[in-house]
Amino acid sequence: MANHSEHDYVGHIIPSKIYYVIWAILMIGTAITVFAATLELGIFNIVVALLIATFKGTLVVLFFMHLRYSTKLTMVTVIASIFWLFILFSLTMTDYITRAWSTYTGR
Amino acid sequence: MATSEVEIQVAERALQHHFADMEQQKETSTFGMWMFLLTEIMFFGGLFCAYLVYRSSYYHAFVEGSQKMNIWLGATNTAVLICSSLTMALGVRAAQMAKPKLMIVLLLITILFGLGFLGIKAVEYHEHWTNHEFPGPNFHFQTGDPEHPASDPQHTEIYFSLYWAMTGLHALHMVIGVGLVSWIVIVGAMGAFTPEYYNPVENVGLYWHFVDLVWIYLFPLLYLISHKHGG
Amino acid sequence: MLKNFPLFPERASAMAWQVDGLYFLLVAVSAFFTLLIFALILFLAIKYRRSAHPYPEQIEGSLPLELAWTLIPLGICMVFFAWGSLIFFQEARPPKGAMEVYAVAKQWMWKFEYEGGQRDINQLHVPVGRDVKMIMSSQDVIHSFYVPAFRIKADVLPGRYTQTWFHPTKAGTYHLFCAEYCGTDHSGMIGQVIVMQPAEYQAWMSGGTTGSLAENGEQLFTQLGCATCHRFDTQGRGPNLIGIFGKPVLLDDGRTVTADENYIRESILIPGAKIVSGFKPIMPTFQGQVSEENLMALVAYIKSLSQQKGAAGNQPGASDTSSAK
Amino acid sequence: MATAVQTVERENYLNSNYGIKSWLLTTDHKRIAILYLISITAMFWIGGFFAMMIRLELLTPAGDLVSSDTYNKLFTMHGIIMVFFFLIPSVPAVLGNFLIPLMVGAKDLAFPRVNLLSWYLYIIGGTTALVAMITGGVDTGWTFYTPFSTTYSNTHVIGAAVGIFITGFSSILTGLNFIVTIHRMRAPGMTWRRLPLFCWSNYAAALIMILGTPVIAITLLLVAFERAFHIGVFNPALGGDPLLFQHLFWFYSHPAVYIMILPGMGVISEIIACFSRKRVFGYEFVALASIAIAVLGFLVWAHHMFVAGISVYAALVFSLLSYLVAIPSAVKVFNWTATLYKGSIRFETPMLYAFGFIGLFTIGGLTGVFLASLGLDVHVTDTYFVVAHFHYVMVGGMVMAYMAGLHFWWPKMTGRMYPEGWAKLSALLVFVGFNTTFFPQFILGYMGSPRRYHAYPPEFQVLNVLSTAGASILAVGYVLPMIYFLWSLRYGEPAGPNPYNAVGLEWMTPSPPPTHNFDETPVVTWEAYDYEHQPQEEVTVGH
Repeated sequence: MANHSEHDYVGHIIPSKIYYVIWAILMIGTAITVFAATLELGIFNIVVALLIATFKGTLVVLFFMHLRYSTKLTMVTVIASIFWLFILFSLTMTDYITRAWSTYTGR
Repeated sequence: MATSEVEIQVAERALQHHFADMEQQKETSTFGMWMFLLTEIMFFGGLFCAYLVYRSSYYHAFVEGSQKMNIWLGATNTAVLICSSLTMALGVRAAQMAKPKLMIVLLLITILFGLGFLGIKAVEYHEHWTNHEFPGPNFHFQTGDPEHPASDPQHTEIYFSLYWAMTGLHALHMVIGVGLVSWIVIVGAMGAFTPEYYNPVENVGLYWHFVDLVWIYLFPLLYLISHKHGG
Repeated sequence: MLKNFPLFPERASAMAWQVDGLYFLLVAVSAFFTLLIFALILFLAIKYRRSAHPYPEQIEGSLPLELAWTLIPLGICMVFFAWGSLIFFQEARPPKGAMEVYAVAKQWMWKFEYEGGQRDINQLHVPVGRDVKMIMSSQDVIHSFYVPAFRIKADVLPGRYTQTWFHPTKAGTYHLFCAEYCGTDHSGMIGQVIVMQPAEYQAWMSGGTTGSLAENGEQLFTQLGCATCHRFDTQGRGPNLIGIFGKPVLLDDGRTVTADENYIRESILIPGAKIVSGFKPIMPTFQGQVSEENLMALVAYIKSLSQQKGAAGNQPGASDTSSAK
Repeated sequence: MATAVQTVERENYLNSNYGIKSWLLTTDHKRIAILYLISITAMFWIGGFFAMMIRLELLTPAGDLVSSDTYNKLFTMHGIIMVFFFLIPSVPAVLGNFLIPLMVGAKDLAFPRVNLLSWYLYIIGGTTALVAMITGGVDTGWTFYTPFSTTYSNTHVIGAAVGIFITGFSSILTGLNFIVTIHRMRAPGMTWRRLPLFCWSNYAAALIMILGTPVIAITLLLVAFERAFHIGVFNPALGGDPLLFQHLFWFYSHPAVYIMILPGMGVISEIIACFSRKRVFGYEFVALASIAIAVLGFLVWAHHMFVAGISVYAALVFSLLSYLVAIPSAVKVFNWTATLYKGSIRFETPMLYAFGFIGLFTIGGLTGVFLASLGLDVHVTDTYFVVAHFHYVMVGGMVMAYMAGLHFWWPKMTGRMYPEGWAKLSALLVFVGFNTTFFPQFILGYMGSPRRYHAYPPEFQVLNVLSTAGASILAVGYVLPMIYFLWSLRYGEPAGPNPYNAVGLEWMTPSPPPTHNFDETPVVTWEAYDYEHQPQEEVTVGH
């Protein structure tokens, strides 16, 4: 968006250096993920793994997929996808998490 | 920007009748691709939801299943995909900069990485298949540690069902992706793309990165659940 | 059944009046709004018909009106939400001390087992004036236990227990329907709920049986070898089962679950799924070796172990504080 | 005046080319709409035939006309055909396809070839499902509940599931096309606040198509795999949870009812405005209500599962959210009614259908409130009450709106008027027949008659006979338009570009429109439904 003028239909060209830097970060991220999995962090194993994955995914979307340089509409599209995934996951889990509560507690 | 006459001709040919100008066409096509990816996310989302539900209910079974995964092959494949995404991104950049030969070379490397990924995946699949780790009547799960027999093979089978479904769907997307990139290479070699008209390259690139993105989540969720003890 | 042209099924449970009360109110409110809309359309359409009103007046809209017909229906809806939920929570929570009936559904019949060990097929006998709790499971597909006269319905699922309860208030014979489509003879999977006077019911119940459900469960408990590990002291290789029912259980991964019917069932069939903290996952699975009926007998027995404990706690002198901790 | 224009037959999308290839390979949205019209009409009659068989069987309490297996297949195939192959594509794929580009002032949808592809996917999916039905049928109910569908049914579940899977992609691509078109292809000056409400509501429905459909696609794929390979993701005998299937199924299939009803609401907005000659009352609220329905519609799915064994706390959450989704629908009904106020109302056929829609949809919506209420839902769910409720919304609402829209835009699509007298008669027959068919089912349901019953206790017979009698009237009401629409193609009065003197870009081009829709790209300088500046109609049409 920042450097995207209205009449410039030649897409924004990103310096190749940025691509190499992102690639390097992604590779390091993968190494960290594998390393972190060998640690014993209990429930935080999954938290760490997902945080790294989300960080990597964000980089891919922002730079490789040019989201950072895209229209607001595209950003809204991406946000919508995350939002609807969240609806699917969270409302399904409201059932599974609370199912065991119902029978004997609080009676 | 100086454009040669040939390029203008190509651009005019590329403009479909119902668009006012190239800008509208490009933005429309990119937005359409993002919409399609939104659909794809929900498509995988159903499987991720099933994964979430069963993993939260049958953690032990999922840990035991996950320990059958070959982390090194999985990590290698992650790296392969990330490399392929880099060459893909550079390929799109080459198309933007009117360097068709560079684009074709980069996309050919992308295809090689893609095939490499599928090859490694096939090795893994073969291993699981011979170990009776394909769900169904032939499924037979052993932890490989006589001290700790499988605690809940039934739900480990569900882990494997989801593993095969998720990675299988992902691999199918890879196959389609390789096909699409090959198509871009062929059409690109015939000189179809210019800095004004490279929407197909851009869109195939978006698709390729999306498939990479899915794997970035699949890898930790399926391979790295926990590696501390035998169940 | 009612003659002529009935608009409601019979009301034969304590819940029936509550549900019907909500229903009447909803019908009234719905009728009001439907008639309001119909009348408005009719009135406006005739008053402003083309021949009488050839030149329309443009009106943009009105924020107060929009707010009114957003907020007023919302308020009415919240009343129904609250009332409906109150009824639902009563329906979902069986009262303490209810008599228990176990039901197994299969294509296309209902099997009932009473605490005394009697069995019934497609007929459910219950006394007037007692709370009855149904504990139900299916052998094959999803069925649904539906008694219109009691205004209750609960799906019966394979692989787990679901429950519902009712308090019959009127003797008689009522429809029992399967309300979840279950294959070829779905519409034939019907039965009767026979509500009897208590004395009559006692007479019916005294029919010959081989022992109560819990006693059958106790025998199975020994036959299947459960007792070798689940000893009634602290020395067993498995947890002591006395007094566990309905209590929270700490698992080895730090979670806490309630030891309800579903937990006991799962522990028999998939012992490795939830391991009690401090024990090893050594119990073999009994999947495929115990029928639904026998599972229910085992569950009834394990429940009875807790009732004895509770009963002992009520006796003067015996302290129950240890289990309350 | 209208006839004068028509004396010289100018080139339009229908007569520009006559070859069969020019139809089967067309990328013109208007021709694709006609292809859809023909195919979904065929599906409607197949589904309608199944419905008549069901009603005939239910004339008597005993299961005497067909065997119980046949009956189970009948209601399953009625549901599958009507839901996936008629209701979901009806207004969007026919009217939406035809009108959205015209209404926004575009030459075509954003992706014309994708549009054609989605018709072919519909045909392939429909054929797959029909083949599965002809070669033996399906008996799982349109809901495909596991483990019955994955393990116990021995009918052609995989074929039907694959058919729906393929058609799902048709729906996704149509939705994608609509969204991109409405975002990117609007004519100069056609701002969001000037967009016809028909486009708004189709936009909202398209959102659901692209966000929900993939989930049911993957779910049905899993069901097919479970059957084929004996895998147990949803089968409790193998450790799976059948409720997960229901969650994933209803995550799509509840919002899907809004895919069906939202475009219908759009049709009604257009018609009410035109025949009251007024801007729709509270335009912004009606537009936003569509979006609100689309979003809230995703938050309520488990109200189909209140007695299915879900957590009571989850049921509480879903019940609350279900009430919320009722509000925007109510807002729409009130706004339509208010539009009539101080209008100048004409009772032509589309308007009669629109009145019918508002009335029946009101009843359908209010009985939805009964079902959202937890304590009451326990009693009436899975009974005829539910059957009546969703037929009031789907048939009383959606099919009424579809018929209204078909009449309203028939002159635009074909250039010919339908016979007004017959059309009014059929509107009346549909209204009377529909109520006679489905109102008794509310009572039947509260009496406790479960749905999907082949044989039923004798005390329910009176209401069932009434219902079947109503269904016969309804059938006549649907056969009539079929006949006079076909008749009108040849003998109908030429319509002229704007027979109703309506406002909207689609009325500013000849009927039938030329292949490129507009000779010049229109520039919009007026608000939607600008009837104030539209000349009075005495000038144009006289009957």
